[in-house]
Amino acid sequence: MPTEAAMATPERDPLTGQYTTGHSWDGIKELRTPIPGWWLAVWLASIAFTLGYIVFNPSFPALDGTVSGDSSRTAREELAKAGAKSDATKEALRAQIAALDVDAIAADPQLARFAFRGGKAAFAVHCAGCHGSDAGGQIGQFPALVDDDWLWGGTASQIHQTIAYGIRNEEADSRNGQMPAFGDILSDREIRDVAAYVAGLGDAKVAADRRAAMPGATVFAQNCASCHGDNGEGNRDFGAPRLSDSIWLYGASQKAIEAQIRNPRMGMMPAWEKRIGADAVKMLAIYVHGLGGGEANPPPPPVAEAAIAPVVQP
Amino acid sequence: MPALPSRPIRPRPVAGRWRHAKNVVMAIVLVALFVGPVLPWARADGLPQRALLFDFAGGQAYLFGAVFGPRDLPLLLATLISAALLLFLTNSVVGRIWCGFACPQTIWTDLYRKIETRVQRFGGTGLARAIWLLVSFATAFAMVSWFFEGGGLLGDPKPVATALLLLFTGLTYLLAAHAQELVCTHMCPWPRIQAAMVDGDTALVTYDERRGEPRGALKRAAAGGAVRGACVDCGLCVAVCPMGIDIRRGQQLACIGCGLCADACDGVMARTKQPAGLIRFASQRAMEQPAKPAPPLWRRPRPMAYALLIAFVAIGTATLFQGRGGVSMMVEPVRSRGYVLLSDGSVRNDFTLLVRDGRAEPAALVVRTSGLPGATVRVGIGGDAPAEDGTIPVASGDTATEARLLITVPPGVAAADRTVFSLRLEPVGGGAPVAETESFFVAPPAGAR
Amino acid sequence: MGAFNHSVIEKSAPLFLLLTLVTIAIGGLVQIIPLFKIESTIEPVKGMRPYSPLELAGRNIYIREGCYNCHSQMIRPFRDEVDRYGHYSLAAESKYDHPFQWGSKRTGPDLARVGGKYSNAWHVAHLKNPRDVLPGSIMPPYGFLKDKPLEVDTLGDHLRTLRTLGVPYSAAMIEAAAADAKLQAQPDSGDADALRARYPKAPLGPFVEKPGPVTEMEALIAYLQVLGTLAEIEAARPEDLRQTR
Amino acid sequence: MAIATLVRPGIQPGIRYDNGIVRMFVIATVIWAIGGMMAGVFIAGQLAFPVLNLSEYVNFGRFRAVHTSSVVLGFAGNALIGTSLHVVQRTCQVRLFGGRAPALFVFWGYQVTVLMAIIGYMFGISKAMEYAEPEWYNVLLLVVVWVVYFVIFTGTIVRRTEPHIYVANWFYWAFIVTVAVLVIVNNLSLPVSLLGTKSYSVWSGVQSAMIQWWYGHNMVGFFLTAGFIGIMYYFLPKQAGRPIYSYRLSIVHFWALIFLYIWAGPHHLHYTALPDWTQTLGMVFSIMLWMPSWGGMINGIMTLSGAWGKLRTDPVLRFLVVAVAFYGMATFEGPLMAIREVNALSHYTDWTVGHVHSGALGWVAFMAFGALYYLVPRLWGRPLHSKPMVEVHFWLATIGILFYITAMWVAGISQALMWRAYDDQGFLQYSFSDSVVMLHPYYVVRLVGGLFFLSGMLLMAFNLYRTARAPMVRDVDGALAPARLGASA
Repeated sequence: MPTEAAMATPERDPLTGQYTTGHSWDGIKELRTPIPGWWLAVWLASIAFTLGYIVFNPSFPALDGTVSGDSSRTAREELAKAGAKSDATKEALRAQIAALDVDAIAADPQLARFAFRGGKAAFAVHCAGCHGSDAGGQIGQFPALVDDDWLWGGTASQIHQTIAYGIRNEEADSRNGQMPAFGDILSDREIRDVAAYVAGLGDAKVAADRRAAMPGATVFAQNCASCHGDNGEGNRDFGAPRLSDSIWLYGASQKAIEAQIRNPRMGMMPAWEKRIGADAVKMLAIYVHGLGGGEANPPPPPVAEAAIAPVVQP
Repeated sequence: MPALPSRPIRPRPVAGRWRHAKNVVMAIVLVALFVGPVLPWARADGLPQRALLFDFAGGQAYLFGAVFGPRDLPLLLATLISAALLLFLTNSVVGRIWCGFACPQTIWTDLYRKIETRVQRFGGTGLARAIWLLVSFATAFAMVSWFFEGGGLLGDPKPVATALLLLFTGLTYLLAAHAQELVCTHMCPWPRIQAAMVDGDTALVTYDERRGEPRGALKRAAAGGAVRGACVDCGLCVAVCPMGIDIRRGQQLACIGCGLCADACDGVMARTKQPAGLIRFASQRAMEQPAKPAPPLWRRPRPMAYALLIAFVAIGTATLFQGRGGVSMMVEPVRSRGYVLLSDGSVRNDFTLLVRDGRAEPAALVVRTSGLPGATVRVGIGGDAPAEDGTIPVASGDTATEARLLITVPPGVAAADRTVFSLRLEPVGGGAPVAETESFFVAPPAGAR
Repeated sequence: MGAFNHSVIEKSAPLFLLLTLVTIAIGGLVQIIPLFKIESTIEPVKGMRPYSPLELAGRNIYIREGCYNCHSQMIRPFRDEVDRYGHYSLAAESKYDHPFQWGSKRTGPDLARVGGKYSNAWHVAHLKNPRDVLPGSIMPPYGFLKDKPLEVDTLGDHLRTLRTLGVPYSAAMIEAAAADAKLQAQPDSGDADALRARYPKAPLGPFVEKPGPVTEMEALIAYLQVLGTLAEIEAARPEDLRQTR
Repeated sequence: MAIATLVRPGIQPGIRYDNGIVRMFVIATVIWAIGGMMAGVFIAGQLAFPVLNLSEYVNFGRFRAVHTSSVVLGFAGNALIGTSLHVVQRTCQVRLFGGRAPALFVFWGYQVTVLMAIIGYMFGISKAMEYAEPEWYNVLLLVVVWVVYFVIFTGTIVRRTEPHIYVANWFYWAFIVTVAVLVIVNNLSLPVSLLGTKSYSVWSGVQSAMIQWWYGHNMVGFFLTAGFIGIMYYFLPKQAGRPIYSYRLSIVHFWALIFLYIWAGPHHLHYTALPDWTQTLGMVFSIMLWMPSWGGMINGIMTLSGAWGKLRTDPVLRFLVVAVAFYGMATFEGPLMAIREVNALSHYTDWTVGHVHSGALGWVAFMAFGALYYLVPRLWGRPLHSKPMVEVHFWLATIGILFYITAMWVAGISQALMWRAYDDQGFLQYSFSDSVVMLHPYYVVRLVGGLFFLSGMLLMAFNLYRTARAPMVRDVDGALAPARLGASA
């Protein structure tokens, strides 16, 4: 057997002046060039950086769950700190919202814009569960808030009132209004008749005189008109829906209307002000009002700020 | 003799046309670096009053009269691709002149060596180091100033900017005062790619071996009467080389193609009354076939292909950004809401409207539709209820005005499930539309209530 | 120096192999094993439960279609992500995910808390043709899921497999798996309260307009609608959300 | 044994290397490259033009894994196995251990594994773990194949006649061993039934994430890096005709690389629900990995330093040197992106995609192309059909990479800026779909880049095909190439 020394015959590379290791693999040789100093220096620097970094940041774990480094320097802790900081910048606008009432907020474009965005965020958290994240409601369950049909009033302050104190709950300021179950009061036939009459109320194809001649007309005048109005225009004081429009929360079919007359379903809403605070409710009111169906506020808004005139197409 | 030079390399100063060219480029780069951040430009209140600012944190770039935002980054893409192709192009024609003349690493190393040479007679290395550090700091300050107002020190310094200032100071010092040519030989990947992009037709700094060899001192040759090449073996080409190589050994990894050895050699040739150009930019083909006149360097398929690609990218970008000067709009249906049934039976669709006004003087606009008879259009800005009087005030630059667009059609008009319609933006006072787009209107299925 | 010593290693194949194995083993062992041992790795948050059979089936469709290629399920603790997607994701929320679906690329938005964000009808329309709902979307259409009946009979086996791996499914859950899947899609067809008792907060159907035999589309929507809705993060104490002590 | 053969270039007289199996892997490499890159161009097209999602079987969601598996396992894997079997024979001066049968098993077993996997994806059979999508039965087959491969390689090394193991083999060996460990641990799963395809991973949640990225990152680290460094350490000095620059650097950077790489996985999980201590380790080890990675680049580049003039005329060397340059760039960008603050910006965006492709196209593919251009003329014993065609391939490929990487980089920055942009009132400025719409031009440019790269690669395939079909001369070892494979290739 040849010895190691015999096999390793270092040669000198004429180009670099370095010696080879003396081995050759399929003709490939290796030089004994020293490791570049800068390479080693940068590598050691990166190791030094590491040692410094892991002292200040959570790194190696012990089995009891503690880690070396400062565990408050975690992403979650940083977010909590940053969150507090960014809130401070919004404080001024928030203070104004706290100080003003809804109509005043709506009249100030900058404030209204801020409230709208804030209300949108609050809506996603507190309201979307029932009214849907798009405020589109759910047929047969919860009213849509994007349309122009308002059971309790559609101005910003009316909406604010509804959100703040809720509907049919124990609060003193709650919106209230009850419809009797007419299944105990009217006969089946009367219910059928009045339902047919109600279904025709919003139908433009049914002429007024023909409607007046319907058998349900009398039943309606005697039992329903006191709350829903002579022509079914509704009454927002009691949350009595308008029956002459196209929007039917609990269904527009004869069957659905009969069911509603016989044993009415009536929505409930919690009072939100004490749950989420007055500011959030104001912002929610601005948001809901701005969704597209909101009705004009009592004081006419200042002219020439944002928004646009209705442009009717030819 | 080992090929690797001993460090640090202290190249001897040299005069000549390539040296002159290097000085000019250095001056341009330095002036651009330091003057760029202080060029004033009048802008609206609250905006930087500077001609050039790349506000990375704010996501905006200010270039004289123009403001660019994230949506304009295709411009950056086109710039990057064109720059790289231009580099490819110059590379295929004359080799690594980027490395030799324009690369900041070369320029700053050159500058630091100039400083070292100049101050040697005053205080030696100590003084040189102090000045280097000062220059490093100034360089870093200027660099940071391109991205942050105040360069990380002045005004309202951000911690990031200050950290970058320190980092760049240190890096500049390390790279230009210490690492110097090692960056090019060991660290930078770009020279490999550049080196791989040359071919037999590329004009590189080359020693004319046929003419130069056998080299030897003038005197000895004259005495001996032997056949002698043009090279007098004075070693000046090696002494002036910033990379410490001997160009007479042929193509080498370290050569950055700066031409200083050609300058040195031309000087010697002039003194020895021989024709210049023993070391010169020349292609392999020209060296091997000196008799045959070489065609112009660029008249080859590859440079032409690169030029063509650059033109293609430029035209493509111009087309893409043709509308940038005008108004652009984007309309998106509000996500989870198909349609809204209103109490009178009419149907409303809600959209998000984004308007960007790139005109010099943005003016209020009105939204109009066609394809939806009787449609009513309402626009709400931000949180305002979309029912008030006014127009769409459009912000300039990249800031898009986001509006809520509510379109209502009377009962029975939009019978189909989907109606395609077009939207136009027109000046409030009337006039030709400035932007147009299409969307679709969703209505309840026929008969549904 | 080192070079000399190294010749010992490079001349011995077994030694070289052994040293290589040891060298590559250290990092993984130090990083992986403590994750199983340290309790604070997974926050003690209430509300997490195994997926209902229908949700699990939907998750398997999510996996099959490669949704992870474009959608993450991991909200990072940044202001913008929390504003856009909701509370940052917790380790606890994926503890029953075999395997995790955190993703690595957002060609589409994060889905960690997409549950309840859109209506079922929106999901149907969006899956059928994303560009009907979002004109700029580049998502592929998944209308074919609507025509594919869901394989419900084997769901019990799936639950049993997961129970072997430590997911707390009870024998009753495994027994009722197929029935539960149908029930969740059509809650009117049986005792939905019992389903909700087994799987609290399970999103109930109908997920499509006219439910018939359960389809893959319905399963996928059930899965999407439950994503991120289970953990009661608001109720958690701040110290519970800390992973490091 | 003759001392002379060990110090003299060339091989021991009388050794007949098993070239047939290498030839088969070379052919497979080219075929998988075609398939995999076509798939890549196709899915790039889908992202630019969603109408290309033609049916459920080729939807982006399913087809993306077809692309990644066929380029990583198919193209790169075959290149690795093929070159390793070529290199280990020559640097150990022995024939392959075990003879022809096990090698053939590895070849066909491997092709079937990968093919079965990608067909499975199209039918929805996937574990949905990135780069580990194949289901349990597929993994079982892969593991068996891999063990046989390991035995062949190890056996060959054990039987070597050169006392020292060559540095290329260190890297190949570490690649084979580590990939086996990674694949087995990450793919542990329980099938629902032995007759069905579906299985559930043993790991769940945060542990599943950690193990997956420990696997995923080290598939990059050992499959696409260590293995390809092995390729570099043989083909680069062979083609340049120069000795390796520094034996000492080889030692240090080898051990540092394989030790440090393993730790870097958690940098794929920055700011996730993975505990912060793990993320910290992932970040700092990535930074410490920078120099060991560059050790390979320096050794490669400086090895070429004496052969620089050849770059003008040798297109094969060009591929090798640019590969090393891209390796340097990618391994600088990698540690940079592993820094948490940078990662906050880059993660989830196309920047990552660009980074991966600067490694995959620039380093892996270029290195493989260089090796193929080196191998085919020698294995088939015929001169390369056309050098100008190699030139054109090189130019097409570089332009392709340029378009691809710049587009993805700018796209990634744009996404990150738009996602985190707030308006003056502190609300998010852009919706997510804004950021999707914005991507379109970048995706088109990326598609163009991909087409450039693919067309260059097709040119290579044609060139190699014509080479193999040309009249026969002698192969590199002086032996006549077998006519059968040569003719059928």
